[in-house]
This record gives sequence, C-alpha cells and structure tokens, in this order.
Amino acid sequence: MAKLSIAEALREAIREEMRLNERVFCLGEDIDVDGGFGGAFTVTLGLSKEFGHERILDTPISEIMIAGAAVGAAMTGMVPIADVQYGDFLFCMMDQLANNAAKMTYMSGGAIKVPMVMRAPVGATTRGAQHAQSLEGFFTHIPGLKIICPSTAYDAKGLLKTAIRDNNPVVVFEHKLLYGSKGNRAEKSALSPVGEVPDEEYLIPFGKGVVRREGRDITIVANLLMVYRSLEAAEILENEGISVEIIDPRTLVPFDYDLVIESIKKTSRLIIVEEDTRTNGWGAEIAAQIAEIGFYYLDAPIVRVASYDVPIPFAPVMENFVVPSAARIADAAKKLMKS
Amino acid sequence: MAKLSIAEALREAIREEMRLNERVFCLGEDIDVDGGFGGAFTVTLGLSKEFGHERILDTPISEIMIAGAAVGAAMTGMVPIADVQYGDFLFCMMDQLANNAAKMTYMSGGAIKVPMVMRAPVGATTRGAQHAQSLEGFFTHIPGLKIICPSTAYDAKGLLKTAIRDNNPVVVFEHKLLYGSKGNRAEKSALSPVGEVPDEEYLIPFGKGVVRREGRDITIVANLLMVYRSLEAAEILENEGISVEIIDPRTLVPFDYDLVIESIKKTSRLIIVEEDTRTNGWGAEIAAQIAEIGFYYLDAPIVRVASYDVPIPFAPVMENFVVPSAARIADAAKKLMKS
Amino acid sequence: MKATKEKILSMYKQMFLIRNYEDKIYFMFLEGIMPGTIHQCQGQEACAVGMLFDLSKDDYMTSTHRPAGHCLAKGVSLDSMMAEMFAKSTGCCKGKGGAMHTGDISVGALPAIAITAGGMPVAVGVGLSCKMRKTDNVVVCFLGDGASNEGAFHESMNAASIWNLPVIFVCENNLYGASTHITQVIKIENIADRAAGYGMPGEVVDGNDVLKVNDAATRAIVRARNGEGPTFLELKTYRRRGHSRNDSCGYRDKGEEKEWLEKDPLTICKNYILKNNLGTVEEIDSLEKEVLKSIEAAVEYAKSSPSPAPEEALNNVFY
Amino acid sequence: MKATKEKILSMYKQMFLIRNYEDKIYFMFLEGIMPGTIHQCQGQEACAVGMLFDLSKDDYMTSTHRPAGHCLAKGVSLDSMMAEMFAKSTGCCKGKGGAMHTGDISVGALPAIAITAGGMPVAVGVGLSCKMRKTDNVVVCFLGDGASNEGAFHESMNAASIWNLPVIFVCENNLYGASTHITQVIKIENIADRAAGYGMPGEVVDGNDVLKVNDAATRAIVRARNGEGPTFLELKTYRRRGHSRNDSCGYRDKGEEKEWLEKDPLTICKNYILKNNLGTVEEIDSLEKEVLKSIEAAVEYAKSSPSPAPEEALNNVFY
Ligand SMILES: Cc1ncc(C[n+]2csc(CCOP(=O)(O)OP(=O)(O)O)c2C)c(N)n1
Ligand SMILES: Cc1ncc(C[n+]2csc(CCOP(=O)(O)OP(=O)(O)O)c2C)c(N)n1
Ligand SMILES: [Mg+2]
Ligand SMILES: [Mg+2]
Repeated sequence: MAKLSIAEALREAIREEMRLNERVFCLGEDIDVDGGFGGAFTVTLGLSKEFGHERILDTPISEIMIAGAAVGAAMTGMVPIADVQYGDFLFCMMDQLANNAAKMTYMSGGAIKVPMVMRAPVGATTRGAQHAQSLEGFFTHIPGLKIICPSTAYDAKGLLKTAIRDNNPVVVFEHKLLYGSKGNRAEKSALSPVGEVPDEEYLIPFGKGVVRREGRDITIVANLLMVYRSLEAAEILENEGISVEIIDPRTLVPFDYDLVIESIKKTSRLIIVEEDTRTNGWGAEIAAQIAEIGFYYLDAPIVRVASYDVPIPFAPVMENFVVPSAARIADAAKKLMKS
Repeated sequence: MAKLSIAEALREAIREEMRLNERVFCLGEDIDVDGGFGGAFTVTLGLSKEFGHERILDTPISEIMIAGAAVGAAMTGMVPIADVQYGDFLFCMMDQLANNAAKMTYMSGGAIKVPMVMRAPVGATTRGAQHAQSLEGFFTHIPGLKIICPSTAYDAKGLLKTAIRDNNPVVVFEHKLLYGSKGNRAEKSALSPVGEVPDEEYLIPFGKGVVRREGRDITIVANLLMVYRSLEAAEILENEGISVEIIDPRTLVPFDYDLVIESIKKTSRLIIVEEDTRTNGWGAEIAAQIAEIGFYYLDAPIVRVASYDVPIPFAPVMENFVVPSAARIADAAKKLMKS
Repeated sequence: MKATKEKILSMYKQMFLIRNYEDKIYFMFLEGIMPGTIHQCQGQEACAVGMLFDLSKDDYMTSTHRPAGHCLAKGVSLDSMMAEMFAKSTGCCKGKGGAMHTGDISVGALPAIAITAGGMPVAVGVGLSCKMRKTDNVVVCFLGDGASNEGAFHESMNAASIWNLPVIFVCENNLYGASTHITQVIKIENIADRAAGYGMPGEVVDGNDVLKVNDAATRAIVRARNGEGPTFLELKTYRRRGHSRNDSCGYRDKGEEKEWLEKDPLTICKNYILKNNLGTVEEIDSLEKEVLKSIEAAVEYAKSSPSPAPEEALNNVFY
Repeated sequence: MKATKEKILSMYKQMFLIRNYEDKIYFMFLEGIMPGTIHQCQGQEACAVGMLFDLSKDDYMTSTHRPAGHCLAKGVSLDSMMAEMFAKSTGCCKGKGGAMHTGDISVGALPAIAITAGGMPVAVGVGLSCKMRKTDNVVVCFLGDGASNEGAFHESMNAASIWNLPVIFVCENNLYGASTHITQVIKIENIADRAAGYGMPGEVVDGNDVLKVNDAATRAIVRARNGEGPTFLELKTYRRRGHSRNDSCGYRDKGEEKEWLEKDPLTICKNYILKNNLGTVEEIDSLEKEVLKSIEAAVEYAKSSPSPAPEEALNNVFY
C-alpha cells in the first residue's frame, strides 16, 4: 500500500496503462515540458522522462485541435488521454466533444469505437469566473459520453484506469482542491485527501457508487469536493441528532441509482449537493429521476444544495458564499428534517 | 390582424426593432445574400433590401467570431441579433456564449450590459445527428443567459421584440418544424402554426407561461414542437376520459413556476415533455424544482417524456421513435393516471 | 504526368459513377422518395477521384457534408451508400448516419463530419495515429473554401505542420460556402496562400482536371509517406448544382456559372482519353453502361433492403 | 520619430508605474496577503504604453489574463485596480472580476478576457461597433504568442480584414505560452507573417523599445481611424517573471533569459531620455518617487476599503 495524493494516483494510473499498452498516449498544453509544471496540477509531471515527448505530447494552445485530434487518434487505433488545463476551456472544444466524440460510434452504426479520455479540472479557487466552473451538468447532457468524478486517490487511480480501457469517450472531472498538488502548484485552501492505494493492479467499474458514511435520517448524494463538505456537515448534524448517509456516486454517467434508492428506502429524505450551479446542474437530473422512480419512498421534498446561479465571483468572501459550505448543507438538512 | 407564420413573425419583429433603433443589426452566415436563402429558414429573407448589407451582415463561416463579435458589439453600444444556421453549431461558439456573453456584466461588477440576441433553430428533421439537436438544457445551465422558445407566431414576434430590447444576452430557440418556411426552404412534415398577429406593437414579458389547454387530471409542461404533440395527445386522452392541462412556459430562463404550481395544485400530477434528450434536459430542472417546491401538491411521480438519450438517428423510423410522439405522451399520461 | 490507359479509364469510370450516382439521387429526391437532405458534388468529381485514386484502404479520408464523391472514390460500396440514403439497415451507417455522415471505416473512410471544418482536427488525430503506429499511411482531409474561415482550420493546419504529420488537406474551392461567394469572406486570391502561415507547402491546382489533381496528389502523398509532413492543396472547382436540395442558385452570377459549367471534369477527362488514344468511344460507352447498371442495381438493393426496427435507435450509443 | 520631452517622460512614468505596481503585487503575494492568482507583465511595459499612449478613453482596448500593464496604460485607476486585487468592493470590478478580468469600460478598457485569444472576436465586435456608429474610434486588441494558435485568432483576423475594421491586433511575443516555447508550437519565424493570409498588413516591432512600439502604433492607429482597416503588430518582448505566481521558469534557457533581461524596456527608455537630454536624472528620480508614493497610497486605499458583503455575489448576473 502506498499513500498517494489524487494527482499522484492519476499519474500512476496513466503510467501503468502506458506501460501496458503502447497505444496509450497523453496530449495537452504544458503537460510535461522539460522544466515545466506537468500540467496545471502536476498530474503528468515527469511522465515524459519515461515515455518520451512523442507519447507525452505538448500541444499548441489549440483546444479544438486537442479534442479533435483525440477523436481522430481514438478512431484509428490509439488511446489518447487529453488534458484541458482548466475545465472552463472545455467550451472551446465543445463541438468536437459533443458533435464528434460522442456521436461517432452511433453515426457509424456501431462500427467505430472512440476510446479517449478527456481530463478536466473543475472547482472554484479564487481565480475568477473563467477558471472556476464545475461543468458536469453540461456533459451529462451529451448522450455518448461517460462522466466520472473521483474524489479519493483510490478511486482516482481505479476509475482512470477503467476509463483508459473503456472503448468510449470518458470525461474525467477532477477537483482542483483535491489534487494535493505540491510545490509551486499547491493550492491555498486545498484539502489533501491522501489515500491508501494498493500496490497491485485494480480497476473500479463505472456505475458503482459508494457510501462514504452510513446514516438513518437523510441521504446526501455529493461528488468531488462536496463529498468532503458533506462529511463535515454530517459531523455538525450528528451533534444535533441527525444521522446522515453520504453517497459518492463516483461516476455520473452511468449513475448508480440503485444505491440511492436503497438508501432513501431507509431515510426517505434526499439532499443532492453539488458545486455545479443549480439550474440544470447534474443534481437536477438525479432529483428528477428520483422524483420519478423513487417518489413513493420519499417523505419530503428533494432538496438540492448547489452553487447559486451566478458566474463564480473572484472575492473569496463571495466565492465562499456561492459554493456550498458545510454550514449551508447542514442548514438544509435541519430544515428538511422539520418539513 | 395579419396571419403570419413564425418565420414571418420573427422577421417582422426584427424589422420593427431595426426601424425603431438604428443600433440593432443582424449577423450570421447566409442571412440575406442577394439571391440567397435568407438564413437557413428564411427568417431574415429580404431584410437587406430595407436595411442594407451593413446592418444585415453576412459573415464568413466563423462561429466563434459571430458570437464574439456580437458580444463586443453589444458591450459597446450596438444591439446584435446573431444567427446560427443550426442550433448544433452553438457548440462551436460555446466559449464566447458561456465564458464571455454570460459573464461580462457580472465580471465587470455590473458596469457593462450585453444586449445581444442569439437565434438558434433546433429540432430533429431527418438531417442526422449533427443537425438535429435540441439544446435548451445546455443553455439553461449558464447563469447570465435568458432562454426563450416561442411556439406560436404571436409569441415569436412579441418575445423576440422583448429579447431585442433586453439588456442581457438572450438565446432564442426556434423549432425547424414550426417556422412555416416556404418555397425552397419548406420542411417535410412541418407543422405550420400560422397565427394571428396584431398590427399594433406589442411585447411579451419574459417569465410568463400560458395555458394552451385547460384540464383537471394532469399538468403537462411542454415547449416548441412538443406543445403541439401534447395537444394531440390531449385529444387522444380526452376520449379516454383523461383531462389534460397544457402549459407552454414560452421562456425557460426566467421560468414561470407559479403557473405550474397553480396547475398542479389542481391536477396533482405533472408530466414534462421535451424534445431535448432526457438526461439533464431542461425538463430535469423543472422536475427537480417542482420536486422541491411543489412536492406536497403531488400525488404521483413527476414524469418526463423526452427524446431518448441517443444522438438523433437519421432514419425517419428511428428518429420518430426517439422524439416524443403524441402516442408516447398519451401512454405516459395513462400510466401516470393508474399510478 | 502521363496516366496509363488502365488508370485513366478507371478514373473516368469513377467520376462517371459519382456524377450519375448524384444525379440519380437528385431525381429520386425530386420524386420525394428519399428522406433527409442532400449536398451534392456534381462538378467536383475530379477532386475526389484524383486525390484518392492511389490510396489503399489502410489510408484514411475525412469528408464533409458533401461526401458522396469522396466516399465512392475511397471505396465505400455503392450498394451500402445507396441503402444509407434510403435509411435502410443495410446502409453503410445502418441508417443511423444518413447522407451527411456517409463513410465506412473498413475502407478508411471515416464517417463524414458535417460541421464545417470539423473533420480537420480529426484528420490531425488520424495523422498522429498513422505516425505513432509507425505506419506509412496517410490521411486525405477534404474541406471547402468556406471551411477555411473556421477556427478549426487554423488549429489543425498548425498542428499538422509542427508535428510533420502525414495529412493532405484538400480544399475544394468551389467559390461558394452555401450562398456566400468566397470573395465576400476572404481577402486574398488563393486560399493556398494561407499554408505559408503554418510553414506548410500550399499549391493551387485545377480541380476539374483529374490528371492535374492526381499529379498534385501523388507528390503530396509521397511527401507524407516519407515523413516529410503535410501539404495543402487548393483545388479550384465548381459545383454544378445547388448547395443543398432545392437550391436554384439565385445568388450565382450567370456568366460565372456558364464559364464554369463548360469546364466539365468528365468531358475534360473523356476528351483527354480520346485525344491520346487511351480509349475508344466504344470502350467508354461500355463502361458507362456498366456504371449505370450498377446504380440501378444499387437502387434495387436499397429499396428491397429492410428498414431498421425503430427500437434499433437505442443501440450503438456506446461501443 | 522624435518624442517630445513631455511625452517621453510621461511614457517612462507609466512604464515605471506598471513595473512597480507588478513588483509590489508580487511581493504582497509572497507575503500571502492577496487572494487569487497573478500573471504579471514585468518586461512588457513598453508594449502596453507604446500602444495605448495616444488613445483617448473613447477608444477601446481588449486584454488578456495578463492585463495589469494594459489597464494602467489605458487609464484604469490605480486605486481601483489595487482594490480589485484585494477583492474589495471599491475594486474596478467590485471584487467580482479579479486579476484576470481587470478593466473599466468608462475608460475604454473592457474587462480582460482570460480565455486565450478569447478577446479577439470580441475586439472584432467592438471594431464593428465603432464603424457602424460612424465614430473614428479604434480598438487595440492584445494577445500573446501562444494565442496565435487558437481558432479564435483565425476567425477574428479574417473578419476584421474583410470588413476593414478599426482593430489593431497586438501580439506580444514573449517567446512563451505558459511553459511552452514558441518554436515548439509554430513553424514560422514571425507570427506577423500570418497576417498575409488574411490580406492584412503585419509588422514585427521591437517590443522593448517604447518609441518603436509607439511609432508602429501611430501608423496603425491612423490607418484604422481613416477606415483603411486593421493592422497586425508583433512585438518581440520577454516577461521578466514567471508565467503565473510561483513559477521559477525552469523551462527557460538561461542564456536566452540573460540576453533578454539585459534588454530592459525601462532602462532603454531612461537611457534614451538622458542621452537625448529630454530629462535629467533628478526629474526622473522625482517622478519615480511620485509613482512609488501613489502605489503605496493605492495599497492603503485597497486595504482600508470594505470587502463586499457575501450576498453581493447574487447581484449583477443580469444588467
Ligand atoms: C460549423 C458549421 N457552420 C455552418 C454550417 C452550415 N453549412 C453547411 S455547408 C456550409 C457551407 C460550406 O461551404 P464550403 O466549406 O465551401 O463547402 P461546400 O458546401 O462548398 O462544399 C455551411 C455554412 C455547418 N454545417 N457547420
Ligand atoms: C482557451 C485557453 N486555453 C488555455 C489557457 C491557459 N493559459 C493561460 S495563459 C496561457 C499561455 C498564454 O500564452 P500567450 O498567449 O503567449 O500569453 P502570455 O502568457 O505569454 O502573456 C495558457 C495556456 C487559457 N487561459 N485559455
Ligand atoms: Mg464551397
Ligand atoms: Mg507568450
């Protein structure tokens, strides 16, 4: 067992898969220039030493090309892992992801596979509105993409390895405050969920959530940073006699509805916590789906705690207000218990 | 009162506003080349005769530029109405819309207004996966944009005029099968909701839905083409003794929740019908919101009837299967009445 | 360059096939027996055939919203293309793609990409793949004149150039992007001149003369196979019909139209064959008949093929 | 071109302000008393000042993730910029924008756009607006060398050119896009050569010599005001510090660094002033002192300004 940060765990996943399959390669801006950063959050740092600059391919600042090249390479026998420095720049490559990557298999009548991975850091970190967005809700809305969001080092490695072996485009949302990036690239106010990662190989299947904390009264579904905020909230609530069960879905497409249903059969109350802005965030879909298939298990409204519907403001006091805090989650839970 | 198609009503809205305000102008690909189509669906046909090619500006095939130029012009005193030939190409300009148009007012601390309109045709019309998407769910997820979707000629004119006068970016989703475009640009299997449009000026406020049909048993919320499919379904259901109330929200951001709440207080059952694909379509948000604020008015699960989560297939038999039909809506209603 | 008799006749036959495939579809559209929309390539046959004739099925091709010529020349089966037009399950995309996404990866024809210039970044990826897998395969990437104003064009040209990829960018300059004349949207005379901005060779070619196209293709292919990098070819050509179905080309100058319609690539090729004694009128006649028969057979095949089941729509979202 | 005493001293003063503003912020960052991240422009002061010095506040400017120099030179108030860095409600964006979105429309400085090349299409729109409103105003659009590989670059250059817009594209080529050397991502010597592909004049300028920059600016501005269309200027320059906070530039060649750090735009300007008797050491000293005092005052102002209320975050989503 090694203790790894998420950045390290992702790096190890890439390294192992690149060793196993010579068709796997990485591309993106500044991913491993000699003397550089190893990507904005150090995930690919040092990989070019082992694999060379051909397989750890630093690109021009050309997001359309990065995504399109990943599609073309994937369609013709390669397995690209593409990096977008900040998730916000996904919008620049949206056409290639939505119109090409997601549709090629279908449009070809099933003849073509597109085994590509698109890695995107998300989350608000006082960089202002164009470097802060959580974009899951946009991508869960594109049929043909799989969407994953690891929140621990163990999951990061196991899920990324599964993503690399998947024959379909997979978008990986990684949270800036969870990487545990070190040195120059360390983030203020970051958590550092260093975790145990087995030495032997393992894969984590898509569509299997995990219960991060067991509880009786309320089910919380949360991803990425919000898992940790919810855990904090659960501590607060515990003291007030409210017992919270926390589910981390780990993958949004496919989504583990069974696990949520099992939980609300017990708790009959559901809160979804997301950093995505509220209107049509990924949580909207979960709420809608549960309002359809889980309606009779519920005793109370389905509550969403999400970032408010605003661009992310720069000032920390405002940013902290916009993004769900443990206190806000706890308040929502208390209110829900009364309703 | 004139009888106008939606294409004509939109054209008249643009014409009136351009007459009233010399800062208003149109830009887009092939919007009114002499001897050309007047946009893919004839909306802007002939406007250059009156306003000249400076104010009806045909552009290169450069979607990033079209959207970005609209933002820049809007920020500095002009009122651009930009056209994207097919909604699907919004992905090509997504960065400008999401990162710039939607955020400029906010990022400037309220100093800047961005009075621009982005017109986008949506809907499946046997053109295949890249010319078929309904994209509302992506855009309702961007704070800072207003989203409208007129389904009648009356609404088209009144809402577009309001959009042009709004000081914020407004995305207009127009349905290809509802335009009533004529001549070379007529669509097979199009409806032609020709409607009465007053001769005197009128504006329709955003955030006010309308009841298209009154009923007792089930509330259906539907937009664009799905309004008509739902009306058809209501006829079928009527014969089986099920009385359906149909609400056309007309604008998705802002959304008229009051009207829906009023309706479900009466019906206690809600179906949302959308052509958008199901997962995180705009209907997900409505369902989620009602599951939170309207929970206690509901006697049954909230049902969504949406396009299946697939890229839109070309073959008409498959396309018709994917997009909600009157029969599918009616079936969902019958099932819901039994639950 | 001199073509052998066999090659020139074969190229002519392919061009004749493309022309008549497109014309047949045009008329079936008018009859209303075909779903969807069409963007046809009559007049641009020499571009497709000249560029693709010498490729193997392990070489790749990316195409556009106007893919029929490219696909036929790349070897997608006529029957499967016709069946796709009829939205049948025997179609090259099983009825899921349609006209604008025609393709068959088994012969190196990627499903056409109908987003203007959207195939260019994909071609960069295919080029990368050919290079990284250490093959000597190449990819021919078709685009239109209008596409040369898309951001995707720029990013793709640059990347292919800096990485020395085996990509041949083929811009069929038919003077129009939909209804818009190229002179309205670009200030320079030749789009090929843009190649210099990427350090890539660019060349203007008569796109209606299949031998000239093939000659330029040969040079570009050799360059690409030898690892010397990409080439940009601008083929000057013209479409003989509208941009899409039901377009009467009211935006075109009649003089321009007349001038170009006289430069029919099929006639030019046929005349060359006859003048150089590379084939007789009878030989040409007989291969034309053969082609027409194959088209009729394809229509029969397509019509008699089964439609997909509606629920089939739910499959193939994921591989 | 000869500058008047008043002008050159004033330009020097602005450059000195930019340098010391950035240095002050750098040190406050190290102290940890400032939120967010920074991308600083030390070394590129001559670009901002030379380009913007002669504009009025009715002329516009679009900037990038590295906006401080541009904004100061365009006339955004020092106090309001500093307050924005401290996330205060007196900031030029009321604390909502932050470093990467610095701007003030009242002086023609659009909020900076931190999407690489994302400001270029916006500048096209501003140019359109200036033209359609029949003003003779111009817009200066800053971008980096790295930005020249973005699709947005291409679409914007082309549109500005075909419409003859009063846009001046200013590419500050500081040899790096983040950690990536320009020679790794572009095959030609001068980015300015790309302008030819759009039928636009392109020019290479020494970006560390404020007079040379100002000279090129003057010509481009005249062209633009006269309705003769856009110009592309490539200013060769260098950043003296890292790409963003905490970047020790491990990817830079030490020889290259040394060579460029010697070409300090402030020193070049100061030497010119002294050599040409346009000012004395004392005069320079005194204006430097004045600038340093204004920076300290700005820091005081910023620190003593109120923070926005948290709920203020909910305002200004719509106008
Ligand atoms: C991104 C995008 N924008 C616009 C369109 C609509 N459109 C389809 S074809 C076309 C014209 C393309 O012109 P060109 O590249 O010259 O190709 P041609 O049609 O002449 O073959 C346009 C504007 C599209 N398909 N994709
Ligand atoms: C679309 C987009 N891609 C990537 C980035 C991340 N990024 C920020 S600055 C930068 C380098 C920009 O280089 P250049 O244009 O030369 O400007 P410089 O930093 O040298 O001023 C990168 C890659 C971004 N902000 N936007
Ligand atoms: Mg063309
Ligand atoms: Mg740079």
